[in-house]
Amino acid sequence: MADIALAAETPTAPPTKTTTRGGTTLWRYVLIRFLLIFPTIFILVTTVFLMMRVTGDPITAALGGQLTPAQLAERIEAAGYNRPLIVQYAEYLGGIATGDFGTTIDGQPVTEVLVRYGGATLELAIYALLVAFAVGIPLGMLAAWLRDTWGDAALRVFAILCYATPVFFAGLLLKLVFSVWLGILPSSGRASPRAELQLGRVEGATGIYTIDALRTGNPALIADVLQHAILPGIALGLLTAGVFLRLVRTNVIGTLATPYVDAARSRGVSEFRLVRTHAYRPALIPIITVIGLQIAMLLGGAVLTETTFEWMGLGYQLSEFLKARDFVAVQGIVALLAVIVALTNFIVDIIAAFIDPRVRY
Amino acid sequence: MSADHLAVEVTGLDVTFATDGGAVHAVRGIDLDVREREVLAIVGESGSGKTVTARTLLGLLPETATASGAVVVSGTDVVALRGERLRAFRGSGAAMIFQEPMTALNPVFPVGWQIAEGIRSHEKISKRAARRRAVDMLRKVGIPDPERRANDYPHQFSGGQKQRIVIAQALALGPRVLVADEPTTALDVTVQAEILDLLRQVRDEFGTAIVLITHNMGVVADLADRVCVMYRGEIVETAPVEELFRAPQAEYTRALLAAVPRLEIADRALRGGEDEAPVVRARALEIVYPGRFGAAGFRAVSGVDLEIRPGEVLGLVGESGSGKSTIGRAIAGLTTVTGGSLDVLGVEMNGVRERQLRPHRSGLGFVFQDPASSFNPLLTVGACVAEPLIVQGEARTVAEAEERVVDLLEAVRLPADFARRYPHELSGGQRQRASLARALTLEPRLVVADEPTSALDVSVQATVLGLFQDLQERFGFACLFITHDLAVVDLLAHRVAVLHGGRIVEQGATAQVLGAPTDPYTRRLIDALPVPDPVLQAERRAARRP
Amino acid sequence: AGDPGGSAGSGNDIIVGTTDTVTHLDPAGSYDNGSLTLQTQVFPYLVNTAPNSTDVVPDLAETAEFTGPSEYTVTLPEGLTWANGNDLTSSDVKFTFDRQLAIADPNGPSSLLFNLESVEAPDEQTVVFHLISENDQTFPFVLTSFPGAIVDEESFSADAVTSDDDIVAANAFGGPYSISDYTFNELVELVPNENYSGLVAPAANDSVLLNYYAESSNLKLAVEDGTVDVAYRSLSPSDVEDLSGNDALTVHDGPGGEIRYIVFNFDTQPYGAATDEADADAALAVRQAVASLLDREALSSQVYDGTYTPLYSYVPEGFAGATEPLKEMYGDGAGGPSAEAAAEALDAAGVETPVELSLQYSPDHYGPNSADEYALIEQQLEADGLFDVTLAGTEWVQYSDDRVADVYPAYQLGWFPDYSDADNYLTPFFLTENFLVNHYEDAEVNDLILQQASTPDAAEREALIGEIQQRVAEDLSTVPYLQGAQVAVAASDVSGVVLDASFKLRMASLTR
Amino acid sequence: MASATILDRIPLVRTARQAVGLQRGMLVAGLVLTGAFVLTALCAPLIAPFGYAQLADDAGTFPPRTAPGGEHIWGTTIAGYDVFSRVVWGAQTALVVIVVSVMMSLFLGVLLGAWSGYLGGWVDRVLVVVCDAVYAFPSLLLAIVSAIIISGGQSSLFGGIMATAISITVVFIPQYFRVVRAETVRIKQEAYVEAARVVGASTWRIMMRHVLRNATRSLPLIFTLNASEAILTIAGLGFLGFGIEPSAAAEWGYDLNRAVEDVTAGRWWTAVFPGLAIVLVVLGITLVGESLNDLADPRLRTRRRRLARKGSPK
Ligand SMILES: Nc1ncnc2c1ncn2[C@@H]1O[C@H](COP(=O)(O)OP(=O)(O)OP(=O)(O)O)[C@@H](O)[C@H]1O
Ligand SMILES: Nc1ncnc2c1ncn2[C@@H]1O[C@H](COP(=O)(O)OP(=O)(O)OP(=O)(O)O)[C@@H](O)[C@H]1O
Ligand SMILES: [Mg+2]
Ligand SMILES: [Mg+2]
Repeated sequence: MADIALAAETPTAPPTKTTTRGGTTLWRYVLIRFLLIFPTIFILVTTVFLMMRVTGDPITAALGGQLTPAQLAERIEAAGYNRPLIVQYAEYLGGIATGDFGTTIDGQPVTEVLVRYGGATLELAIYALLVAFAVGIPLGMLAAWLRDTWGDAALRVFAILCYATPVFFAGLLLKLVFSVWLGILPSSGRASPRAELQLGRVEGATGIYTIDALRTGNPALIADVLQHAILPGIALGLLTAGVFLRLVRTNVIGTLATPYVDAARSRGVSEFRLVRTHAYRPALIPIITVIGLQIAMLLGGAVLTETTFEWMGLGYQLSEFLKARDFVAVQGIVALLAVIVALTNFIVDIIAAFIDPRVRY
Repeated sequence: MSADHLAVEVTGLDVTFATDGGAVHAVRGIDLDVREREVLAIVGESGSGKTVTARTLLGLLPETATASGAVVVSGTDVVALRGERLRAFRGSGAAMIFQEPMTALNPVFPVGWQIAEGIRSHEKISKRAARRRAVDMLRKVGIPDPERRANDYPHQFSGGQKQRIVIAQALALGPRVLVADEPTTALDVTVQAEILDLLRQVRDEFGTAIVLITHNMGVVADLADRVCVMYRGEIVETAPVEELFRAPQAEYTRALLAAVPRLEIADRALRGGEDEAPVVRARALEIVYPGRFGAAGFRAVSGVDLEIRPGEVLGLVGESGSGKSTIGRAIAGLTTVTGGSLDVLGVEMNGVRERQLRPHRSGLGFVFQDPASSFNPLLTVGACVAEPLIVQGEARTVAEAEERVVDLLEAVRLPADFARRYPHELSGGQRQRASLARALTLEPRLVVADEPTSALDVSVQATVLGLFQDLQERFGFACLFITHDLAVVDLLAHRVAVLHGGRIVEQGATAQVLGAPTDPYTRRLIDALPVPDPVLQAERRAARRP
Repeated sequence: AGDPGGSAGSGNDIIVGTTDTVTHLDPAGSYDNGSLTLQTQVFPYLVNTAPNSTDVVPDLAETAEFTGPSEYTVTLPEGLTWANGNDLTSSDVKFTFDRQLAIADPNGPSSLLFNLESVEAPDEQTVVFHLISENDQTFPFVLTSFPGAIVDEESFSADAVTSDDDIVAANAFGGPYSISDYTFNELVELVPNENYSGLVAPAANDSVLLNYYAESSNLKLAVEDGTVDVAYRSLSPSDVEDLSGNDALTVHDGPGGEIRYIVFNFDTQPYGAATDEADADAALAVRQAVASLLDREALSSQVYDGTYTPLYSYVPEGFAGATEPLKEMYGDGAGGPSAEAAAEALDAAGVETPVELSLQYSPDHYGPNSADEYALIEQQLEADGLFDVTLAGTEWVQYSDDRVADVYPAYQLGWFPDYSDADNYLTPFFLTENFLVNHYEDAEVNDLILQQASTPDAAEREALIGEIQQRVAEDLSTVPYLQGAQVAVAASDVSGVVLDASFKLRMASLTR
Repeated sequence: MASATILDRIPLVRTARQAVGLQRGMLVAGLVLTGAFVLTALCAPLIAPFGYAQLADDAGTFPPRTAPGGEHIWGTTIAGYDVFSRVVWGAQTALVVIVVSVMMSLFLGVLLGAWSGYLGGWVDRVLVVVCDAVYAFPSLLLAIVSAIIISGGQSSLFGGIMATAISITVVFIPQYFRVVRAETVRIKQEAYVEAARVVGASTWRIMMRHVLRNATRSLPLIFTLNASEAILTIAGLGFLGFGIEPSAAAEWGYDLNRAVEDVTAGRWWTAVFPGLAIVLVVLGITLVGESLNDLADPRLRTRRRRLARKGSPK
């Protein structure tokens, strides 16, 4: 992530020669950018596949020592892990292309795991992003505005602290304060047991509790779900908020130093408006790009957050599968993450292209 | 003259910047006034305080600056102005036009919006009305189809158009004073001529007083009514424009005017040597830059025929983007030739491999446009100059090459101890001289010089050009001299080639091409070039007008 | 967290929190406590240990007894039905055991049925178990444990582990409860099964919600703030200690069957049979020295805050026949460590000190305290310069692989009994064919173990068990050192928490 | 003047001299924290009263769970380890992991990046896509997976530390690669590189003399940012139980993991000290890194300074 920050802190180069060449349109760009998703996914999936297999077949990895050699051999045979790696690889790729991510050691299709727990992680990520946006962007603008004053220094240190505090430590402290000492917020889980039971019974449940709770229209249920989301959302959100704060600050300062801001100033545009409009919008472009990369960090952080708060999502499952050495499941989840990361980056680039009239390939 | 006819009145302005390295006294007690409907030009070398003065007029100095004295613009004392009142003054009292139009426009907002924003900061009017005014303004500055184009983003306009938009932005608020800081420096001569016309029109139509900052004496001669010469933060001379050019009083002014290259059209065609094999011969040369992701490539140079004989200086002129640098780089083997033939020092460059080329490199020198960036910041000047020797195996270490390096530095009139300095410890002119020395290290038969003086001040440029001329005569190398300044070509080149849109439109002896151009484009180029003589320039302008 | 939707059971609904996990709801596919806890609530057992006793009494059965040396006959009352309405007859019982043996799932408990030859159902109400060896005193106990859960032959597959979802969908339950809502390892709702009749009184509560936690600290907070009413298995020692000071909560203790011990691989331990300097006496001396150096008190108080107690025998306290031979034989003779005794033993066998010992433990399988436990053991062994220990932790998956492949000379293991009989602490370990695979064999011990298992007379059997413990203590196949306790923490207004040697928490008795 | 120039050419010194006001304050604060960390790590044997796995001294076994004060100034853990000693020793582990991992990734990443960026072509494109893909991937996950594969579940001291270091290396290589490659691509087009090409310098010479040295100028900055990320990654691994065992070395993340139950029981000291250690070290290193970044970027350097540079063209 260090580099993410760097990349985005590189000045938004003032638009230099912008030639619209050979009729390259935005749509062409979208198409090309879309096609680029596939090599990315392909490489990630391949990397993961190879990493998972250098140690041997998944059955031995997970069950070796618990089964007799004969039983092992039988299961390996049945699962086809005794075939040449390249064949398995081809089959694996084929599976992914058709949406089949394999089966876990205890026989669940990975897709089922993904469907079941994906919603929870998505929900957590959204809460975290909300916190990150709500904290990072205004404070970042404030810091840019207060640039080189004590207020700025304090905000910057706050940003670094957000980033420097491991999610699990932050989670621990939050729990200590809000659950143990103040006793006002629940310490773990996505809802209290009874509420969870009710949510599970909602017709056509999405697995995203906030939505399910809203659909029941039961205020107690909604409150319960929201209460449970607060601490995990903050713990994970602050991590990203720190990064956003820094990014917004540097980019707004960067754009504040550009001649067009000076030009606007010379026209009598108010200082507030300079920060709010002239500097912020161009500064947003690198920020949006970084959000794409933040998704990766967010998912990594989700593993820790979900473990700390027992948020039954993909991150939590992933760490369980890793502990159990269930490499097929890991491979599947990771492949899904690869798809998500690649897709988010795609979407983010497209959004950036729409916001920034200059980006054209 | 009564005060209300003065649009700007500056008395005893003094500006100091606080820095760690002590105070920088940028402007030292200057007096200045501009009447309504008057164009006052401020000239002077780089760093003389022109920009600082201009910015003071709008109260745009950074916090670290302390200004004293009185600056009364449109009846308001700007120095004392703060906060909301300063904001209200900016734009309506005085407006500013910046040097680089592309950076003065916010890339992510439509231009119409940007103009309207200024209007709405000053008047309480509806969005729609503001937009209507913006469109009007765009029409006035000559943007075709303004209703539609108001919605376009800055990058969708050409450089000249962008400068027009910037001017429209400034004019939209009806300021009494327009401050223009080098408004045409970034533009081609033909575009520059249009913008100068527009400014003149603005003055006539709106009665605006204009403070024009420039270092181009041609521009001064073209537009200014009065001129103010600055030198090291002080005004050394103020005079009406004809007077200044006719009889400059201050010594500095005289030196400045003397350094300005003029189009005199001297016949300097190279005699003899017709039968010697040319060092460069291009036939139907074509260079295409590859496109991205299978998009069609960009044809920067097409069908160029060109010859440079030994000892000959060929001036290559043309507007920005016409392909001048591309040809120069192709000759040096830095850009791949994609079609036709290009023979350099007996090597066919089309399809050449770097390895084949390397032994012939010693016959070629290259002088880059920006002296600052053409030196590795981590190596001493001596090491840089010695590098060709080491690379070509004529010396093994920098120390071994020292003698030769000192000779070379002397040739370009740099003291020998400069060899131990780092590039950033040299001034721009000195660096360019070192760069010349490096190009000459291996006594090449051919030198490619890509706008070697365009980054320098006129006075520095004059010294470097003089030196270049001397060296060329002394070493007798052939040279491709790339420039956009016709006057510089006139000074140096034996022959001139005019490039337009990647094609050579005219080629021949300097006197012939510049004196009696046959091609309409060449003619336009020469006509658009403002001459540093107000009387002559007024005539040329009159002649140009239909 | 005072929200109407979620806080701990209102009325007579009880929420139980646990850190256990279920592997399979199907008794043929699981052999672990987490699964057993749930199975106990929803499946019927023919016989069971009565609350607060170790005697086996009929549960679902009307009568259950040996009707011959190798014939155990059970009769069922008439008119039993499953929660889904299917009839519960002897053929279900036969089906249950036949399928256990047929499936023999590697993760299942079928190995406990090693002595079962066949099951016969002569009529609807009678079941006859034919045993291989005679007078197997442990067989009734086996019926109370893992493989003893009876399943519905119409809902379960005869030759494969049936999936949890299918079981729940078929409502194939016959215990005190049936499952009305099932989210694997997250949340399970149990509602009383009206068709149940057996040893346990009908459910005293309206429903039980089982909530699974991953971290004991979260479970602890949940029981503390009232999100759950009862926390059962497994709170960390320090959590328990902390909660015991809370007035709103009651800490319930029960006998613990869990033990911790160090296994020596007789082939690869120092001076082991397969080493270059093989020397049986020296090898024994090394084991003796270890036994003498362990400070069990320190381990108990330092690492486990007293929730684990010192163990000086193979059969833990609370089981009929348990003795404490190691207490006098090693250390200072009173349970404390003794460096002199250890040095003496080593010296006598001519062993050079310090002995280099490589000791392995699993950082993840027996709870996070294992790391501390073994750090302390290392320190105890090294304190007097008699040992030079190389300590290494290996994750369980790898560990269970390596341990049986003679990779570790000495290593940590724990044991949780399958049923509450002393035999369960002897047979699996010290028969020539044992699950430790540590190459320990002693023909006499082997015979004694087989003999006690078929001795119907209780006093005689206890004497045999005592003798076996004494013999093994001399050989030191393993060095046991800690015994766990069962702990449940419940809100003070919850009653009916019974923790006994059956190691089953019966949720039906929980009430508020 | 001459000495000032030489001094000015050393990255850290130059920037420290350039900095003013608050920016200097932040840089100095960062340097102090980082320096304290490095010193603690190097002098751990002298500073720590006990060993990281020590459970008893001559006076007997340490009492577990004692509050700060007395013989154990920061208290003891559940297991009876001295918190202060473990935090001090933990600095050593962290430093070793940072140094090993960052060095390895620096070496590989820089070489690959410069090579790929300068030569371009097919290999470059593939490498870029691969690195981008890996880079876009949650780094903690990558580290976990690598840790499992490398350590095979074993936890010896060397194995544990190396596994952690190598897995972090895997994560970082793409970062160095990206930065160095981007710089190389930029520098490749600089006039001074073209100047060298024009005189016929060999590719190798250009790479070594002109490109590499200039391309690595931003590395101190990335180095610091990566170092802080490395700490967070080890801590994350330790927290999830994929890291280093307590008997092998002291590791803050692991200690925090073990402190979870303490926190809920109100024993704050076992969590707060290692947690603060992580936070402070990351804070210190990041402050240094950010200050370097600011100072390297004229737009971010404090205004006063920016003008000062323009202001003395002597
Ligand atoms: N913000 C600033 N802080 C410190 N010194 C400054 C600042 N702005 C300008 N100066 C100094 O003030 C002097 C005048 O600068 P100014 O920009 O007015 O020159 P100029 O005449 O416009 O030159 P040019 O032709 O290169 O634009 C220079 O020495 C410059 O270094
Ligand atoms: N690397 C490149 N890839 C694609 N197009 C290029 C590249 N370099 C230059 N061009 C395009 O080729 C054309 C010719 O460029 P060139 O640099 O030769 O112009 P020039 O005459 O030197 O202009 P200037 O006076 O601005 O230096 C321009 O339109 C430019 O945009
Ligand atoms: Mg200027
Ligand atoms: Mg050019």
